[in-house]
Amino acid sequence: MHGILNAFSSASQSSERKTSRLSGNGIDTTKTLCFSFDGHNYTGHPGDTLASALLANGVRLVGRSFKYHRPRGILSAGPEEPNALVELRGGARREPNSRATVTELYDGLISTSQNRWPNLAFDALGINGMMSPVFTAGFYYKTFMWPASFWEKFYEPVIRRAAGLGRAADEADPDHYEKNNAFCDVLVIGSGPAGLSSALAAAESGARVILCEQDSLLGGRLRAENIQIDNHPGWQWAEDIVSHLRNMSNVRIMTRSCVFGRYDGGTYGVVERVSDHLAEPLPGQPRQRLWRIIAKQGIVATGGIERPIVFPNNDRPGIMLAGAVRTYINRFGVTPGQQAVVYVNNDDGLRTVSDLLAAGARIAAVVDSRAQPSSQAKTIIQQTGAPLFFGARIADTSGYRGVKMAIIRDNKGKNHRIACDLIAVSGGWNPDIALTTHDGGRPVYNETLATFVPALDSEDLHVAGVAAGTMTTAEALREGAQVGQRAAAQCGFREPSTPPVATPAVDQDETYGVVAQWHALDKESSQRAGKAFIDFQNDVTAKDTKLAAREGFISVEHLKRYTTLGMATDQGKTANVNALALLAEVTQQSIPQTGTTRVRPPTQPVALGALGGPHRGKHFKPYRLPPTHQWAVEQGAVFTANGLWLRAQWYPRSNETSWEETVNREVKTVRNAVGFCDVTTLGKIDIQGPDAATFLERVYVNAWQKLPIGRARYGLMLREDGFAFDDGTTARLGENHYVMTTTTANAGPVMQHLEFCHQWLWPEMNVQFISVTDEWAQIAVAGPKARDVLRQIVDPAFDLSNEAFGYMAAASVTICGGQTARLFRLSFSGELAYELAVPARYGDALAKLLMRVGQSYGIAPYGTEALGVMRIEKGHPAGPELNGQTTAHDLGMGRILSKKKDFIGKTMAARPALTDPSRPTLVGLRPLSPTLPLVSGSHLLPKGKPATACFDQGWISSSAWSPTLKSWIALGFLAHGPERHGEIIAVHNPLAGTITEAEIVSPVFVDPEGTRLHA
Amino acid sequence: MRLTCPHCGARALEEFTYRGDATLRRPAEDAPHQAWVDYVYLRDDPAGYHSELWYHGVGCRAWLVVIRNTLTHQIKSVSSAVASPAPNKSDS
Amino acid sequence: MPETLAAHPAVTPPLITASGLSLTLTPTRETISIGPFAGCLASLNTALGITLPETFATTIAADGVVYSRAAHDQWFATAPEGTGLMSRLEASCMKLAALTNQTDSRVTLSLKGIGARAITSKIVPIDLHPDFFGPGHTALTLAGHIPIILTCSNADTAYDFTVFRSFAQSLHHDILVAMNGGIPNSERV
Amino acid sequence: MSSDHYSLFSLLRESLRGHAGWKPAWRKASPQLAYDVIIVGGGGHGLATAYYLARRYGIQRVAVLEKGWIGGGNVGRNTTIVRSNYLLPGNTPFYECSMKLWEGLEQDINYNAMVSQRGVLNLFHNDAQRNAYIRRGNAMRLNGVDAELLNIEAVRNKVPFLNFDNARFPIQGGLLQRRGGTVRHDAVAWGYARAADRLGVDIIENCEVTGITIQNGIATGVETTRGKITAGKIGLACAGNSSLVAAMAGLRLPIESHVLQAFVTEGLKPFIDCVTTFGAGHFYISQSDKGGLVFGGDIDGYNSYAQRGNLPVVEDVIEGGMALMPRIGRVRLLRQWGGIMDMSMDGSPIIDHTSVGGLYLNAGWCYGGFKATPASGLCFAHLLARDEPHEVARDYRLDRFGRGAVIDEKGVGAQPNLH
Repeated sequence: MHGILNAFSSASQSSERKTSRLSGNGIDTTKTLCFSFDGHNYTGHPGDTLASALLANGVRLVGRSFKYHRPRGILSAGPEEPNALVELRGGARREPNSRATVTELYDGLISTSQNRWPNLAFDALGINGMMSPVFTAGFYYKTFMWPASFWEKFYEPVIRRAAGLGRAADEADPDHYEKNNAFCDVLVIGSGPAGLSSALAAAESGARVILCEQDSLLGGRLRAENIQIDNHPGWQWAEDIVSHLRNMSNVRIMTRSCVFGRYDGGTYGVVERVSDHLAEPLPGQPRQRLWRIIAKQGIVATGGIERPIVFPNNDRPGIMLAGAVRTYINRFGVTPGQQAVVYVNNDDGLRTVSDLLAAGARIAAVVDSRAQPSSQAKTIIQQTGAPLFFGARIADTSGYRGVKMAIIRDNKGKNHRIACDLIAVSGGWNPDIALTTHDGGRPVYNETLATFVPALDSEDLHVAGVAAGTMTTAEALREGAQVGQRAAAQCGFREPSTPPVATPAVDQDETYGVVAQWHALDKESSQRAGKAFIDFQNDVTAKDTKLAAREGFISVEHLKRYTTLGMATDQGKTANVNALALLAEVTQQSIPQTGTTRVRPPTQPVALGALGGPHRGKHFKPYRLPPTHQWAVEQGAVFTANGLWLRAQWYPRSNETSWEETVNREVKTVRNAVGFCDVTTLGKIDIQGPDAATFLERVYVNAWQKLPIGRARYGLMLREDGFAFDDGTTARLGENHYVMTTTTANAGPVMQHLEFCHQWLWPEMNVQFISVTDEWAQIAVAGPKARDVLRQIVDPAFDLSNEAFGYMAAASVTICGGQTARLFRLSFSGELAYELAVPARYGDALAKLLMRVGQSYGIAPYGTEALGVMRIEKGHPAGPELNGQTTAHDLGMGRILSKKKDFIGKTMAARPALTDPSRPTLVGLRPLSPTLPLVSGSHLLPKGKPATACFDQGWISSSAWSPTLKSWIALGFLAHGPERHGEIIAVHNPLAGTITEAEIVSPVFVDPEGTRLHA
Repeated sequence: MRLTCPHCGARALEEFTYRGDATLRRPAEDAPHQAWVDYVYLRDDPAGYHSELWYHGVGCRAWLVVIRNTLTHQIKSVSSAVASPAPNKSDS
Repeated sequence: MPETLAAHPAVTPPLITASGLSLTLTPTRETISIGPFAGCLASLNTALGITLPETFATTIAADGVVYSRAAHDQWFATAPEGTGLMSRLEASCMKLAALTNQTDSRVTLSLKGIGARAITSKIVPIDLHPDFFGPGHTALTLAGHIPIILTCSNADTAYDFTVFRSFAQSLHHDILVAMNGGIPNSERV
Repeated sequence: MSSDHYSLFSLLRESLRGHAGWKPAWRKASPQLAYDVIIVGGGGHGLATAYYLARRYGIQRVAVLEKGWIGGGNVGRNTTIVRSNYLLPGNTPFYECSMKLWEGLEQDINYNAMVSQRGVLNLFHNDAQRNAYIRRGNAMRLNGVDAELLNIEAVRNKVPFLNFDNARFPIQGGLLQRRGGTVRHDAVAWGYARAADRLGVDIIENCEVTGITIQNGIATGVETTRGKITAGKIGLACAGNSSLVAAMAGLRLPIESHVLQAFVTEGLKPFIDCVTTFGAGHFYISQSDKGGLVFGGDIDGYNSYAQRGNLPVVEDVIEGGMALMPRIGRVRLLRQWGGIMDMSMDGSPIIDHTSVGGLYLNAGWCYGGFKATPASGLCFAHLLARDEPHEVARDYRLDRFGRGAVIDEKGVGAQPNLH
């Protein structure tokens, strides 16, 4: 047991020891890079990962575990790393939980250990290790319940502070991300022997191939192993193939590109680390790029992930996966230890012995759990003379900040204490099959290989190499070529008559010969035995598994969730299969009976920035700019977002001190003189065809057959469920020609609705639709002087008089001496008003012209706020009233529902709950004290009743200060509203703590007779 | 998921808008109330092949009838709604 | 009498370069949508003297008018401004199809230069390989979040983005960002 | 001696003896021939129903039949949020009932489900949204539910790192329910299971219902992969599989099954204290006690039983996240998953008897079933025990669609993928 005392006693010792650098096939020792870890400066070389560089500098202690804060080193050499997580960079670019094993070294790299306090060597929360008898799996479900209020105040803050790993950056991510789309016939994922040979075979067949490699270098395990292909080192063979592929025009090779997910329709999510290997991206360059690759066929050649073996104190720095040890030696030229114990249950792990010796390390012992030494084992031992324990296991280890000793229990049960600074462990390999299961596919257990292999039932996905359970290089090369050809053939590319390249020869015998050994624990582990970790990062031990099983959490999903096994940043890549095996043992089932948990994307953690992409900040969504936008900017307008549109909200003048003042002035201008407003954003749909009128009858509630040419009419649409959907005016321009307007918000949905009605419900109707929203710059000119202003613009041949062009008239006109335009006599403000439409490019000029010719009439532009005030003054429903929950009756328009025809929503609008007379119905409200605001969202309760829901009779939908009436006014919905005009009601706004008395009035506050409208 | 629009070719999901069950038929105006309630509200919601309406809104603006497996997301067919005869539930 | 109205560009600046590519606002062409009425397609083809393309590719008529498919049941005819396209179409096929002026509805941004395909691929989710999307091919699709009509004017090096006028400035920004992001290493240009 | 009552004392005692004394959280029961009530579905709602039947209504011959492992549906794959910030009269009292049950849950069932009332903040970005939230907040207050309207300064103080200054849709303020928060989702299933088990309920896993026996219009039992079981009453609490199980009784439901994806990042030191929802994009987020950012957005929008979704929605949700919280750009997504949502046609649930005698339905929870778990269990238990709706679930009737008495919070109509 190691606790706080141990931590103190060894705090002063330094375990750092710089090793001399060997040559490695992936590094360039002619150049030196500087970097720092926890404030100490070190050097490394191009091609190094942070992990290899730390190891080369003798740094073994790199992190602390999640729960017990145990000292941890580097376990792996790849993305599966559970322990060596650091905070990378700093400031706004701080990247928590970065795996040192896949972090490419660059000059000036800054890294910091995390989840420790005050520092890595001495971590006060190491005390959690002493508390471990209490802190078992799921202990928190059993306590912290009393008193109830203490959870948020005390227990939870303590737990939250102790939990978590690294710290997210405090500022906005300064880097740019972009997205990209790519298409291919065959996507090959992984560039080890199987991936390269399948890419080559598919490409030679003529298929369009994309080869994706997560690593910065291609070659996969060929760079990690000391292996010869065709008389060349494997990595050189790989480079030759890559050069060949690069010369083929049908091949795209992507490095630093992780395929993180497989989605429907051959869609693969890929993240490319464009500039993570630099201190910061070049100007304009993205940090990362999200690729959406659409592939007809996918080949998973992702290799495997080596398993640790579960033994007591198997988590100390210096205990590494055997394959990782070989990677550090062969690729990076780093020997992770000088005195090694190699602990295996298979022949593959024994390669480590020769590689370590070649790198100058001493082999303190070889521990092979298999009962009999394999021929491979015998050969290696003969060649190396290393002491071999067969049928043995590691019973314990010691060394707080780094392993110092292995206690080996031989096949007779005798313990041997072997000093060492490195334990290389191989419990066998698990095919990396995540991508084969994202579509819900479940892998199958293979007894011979003692692991899960893909069970593919897919026409567009293939697996090759270790990922398929093919454990030798020669077989992987052969299988890769076959699969590559098959995938190309599925895309219609015939197999070449001769194999594209002769299957390369692997110049050594490879055997695997794994015999499962999941753990090295005693049957009845004593209380005092050291912790045997299954999931390193989340500190899940063999004991936790047993406890969970004892408490009934024997379904594998329950085990995972109860113990948090496999839920850390590595998603249990090195833990899950061992855990299943232990659970199977505890529950006395077979491993297949125990089942597996579902693997989910992403295969590796992906930065949110990359998934979010380039649309950030002010460019989160596109802008739609009305034709007068630039002009409004020049006028100093204040803008508001209306869906995607940016609209002028008001046009302040320099002498105005508040927006209210501006809006009041704009309203008064319209009511007393003339104003104009860009209303282009309203949807406009051109409707033509012999059945156009009949079609309008079906989609609107009211009648359309008799609308004369040159006239417009208000129309209300329902959804098929009988509730109001949208409204607007539609004008008849010709015999079979109409132009419909919609609300700004519903322009798209209405178009979709019309297309639905036409294409699906009534395809027999002869009618055509097209949007003309963007075609016309449409400007409302409103106010008593509107006609006077228009007379300055509209060509004189057109008679603008009230008699000739009355309310709701529509016409094609010319303006400015022949410019085509459309004129509608429509009014949202209630004043004499027109909407003048010109081709969009002239909108800007029209605004300028209106200002000039209108100057003598006192013209001014007005924004959406004044527009809103005036429509409330006139009682016109808008978005807050047409909120999808109201009926025609609620809106006071029950009488326009035609009884003579079928229309969308007619039948369902007649249901009892929609025709209930007590439904809240549109009313107007005026406060008894005119200056007391009526707040939208307030509820309406009878005067004098308590503020409880049972007296709630309605609510305010829109409200405004009316400069015309010099009073606050509001529209709202009130039960039996139309019958209650004159009644005083209480307007409750409990959020603001106010109750205001208001009179129920007609919703039309201004000019109820419509005199001004018809002027 | 990708849909092969009969007009535009294979396109990504974000170009389309979903509507739902394509086996429903709008009742006559005078059909029994329950027929209307069924049409607007009740669904078979099968686990397996589902005939459904999609709108290629940013493409050709065609409404499409897609037969798709709700368990696997596999697409069996995509056809133009205008050209589609009333889909027969039994063959989907 | 007031002066003639001046046209205002939908996008500024009208020409910009980055990463060796150019993005240009192209001159407006008169654009008329043609929506054939039920059963009129054959007569319409006769009246126009062409076959309206069934695929998304442009067809150029003898008089230089360019026809392209614009929806499942609509086509665009375009011609240089001032050539009276609408009048000509009204004369030949007013009874056969809905004709709607779309000239000001959209503008076209032209991306040109080595690597134009690579840049376009960043924002357009369709396969732009010249075997599938060569010169004259069009597609109604998305550029990022914005609906566009994409036309290939030269394989690999020139693409036209036709976009609703109100979206044009946003699209311009998005294309420029893609240009500034450079050409991915894995591209062959 | 075994430890069955959970407490700090029992935990310490067990820690001294290797935790040998803990009993299984629930028995691995085998089906008996007959029960008073069978609940089909061992998710949160089914287990809660069984618990309240036994605890509050004295009906203990109850079986919960689960085709897989309990808590494997939406209670085990949600974003853990609880709140009662509803607008419509049919909903607010029900969800407030649920909130009150959450507040006493752990002591009630003797299980720490980590009910954390850290607050739920809904942001608004324009006047129309603000007004809609004022209306909602006031409806909550009139129903006795806590609600506060925060202006932009108050939001800044509470969540200072949001994108206030460079936003496409600037934040104007928010509606805060302080009593809202999160609950450790799996623990809800396990806690109810354990408590129900101790009251005699049989929780039967790996027991899939394959048929519903109906005689003369009355449901009398179920056929399962573990044999026939007869029952006085049968309650369906099958969430995403409701349509399929109801079809066994010949019923069509006003439900479509859709996929909703959710997401979690790597663990981080705490920085997000309250649940926050973006009003201008599909994104809401909280941070778990373990440190992961748990977030979600909109449903994919098509019928699916596949329990997985697609990339466009992933991108859409995270794009929203980046727009709201640009500091999370370098935080990594760890895992995404998908669950089946029983999307009802008005976005509100159904707790009612069906047209088949003895067969009761609890369904249509859309993507909001987790927060409803306690009240759903209580109200379903009430209905099963008393044959009349609980007072807070009176509006959750099946016939509301025919009558037009829909409870449509979003106002989008009979279009489940829009709710």
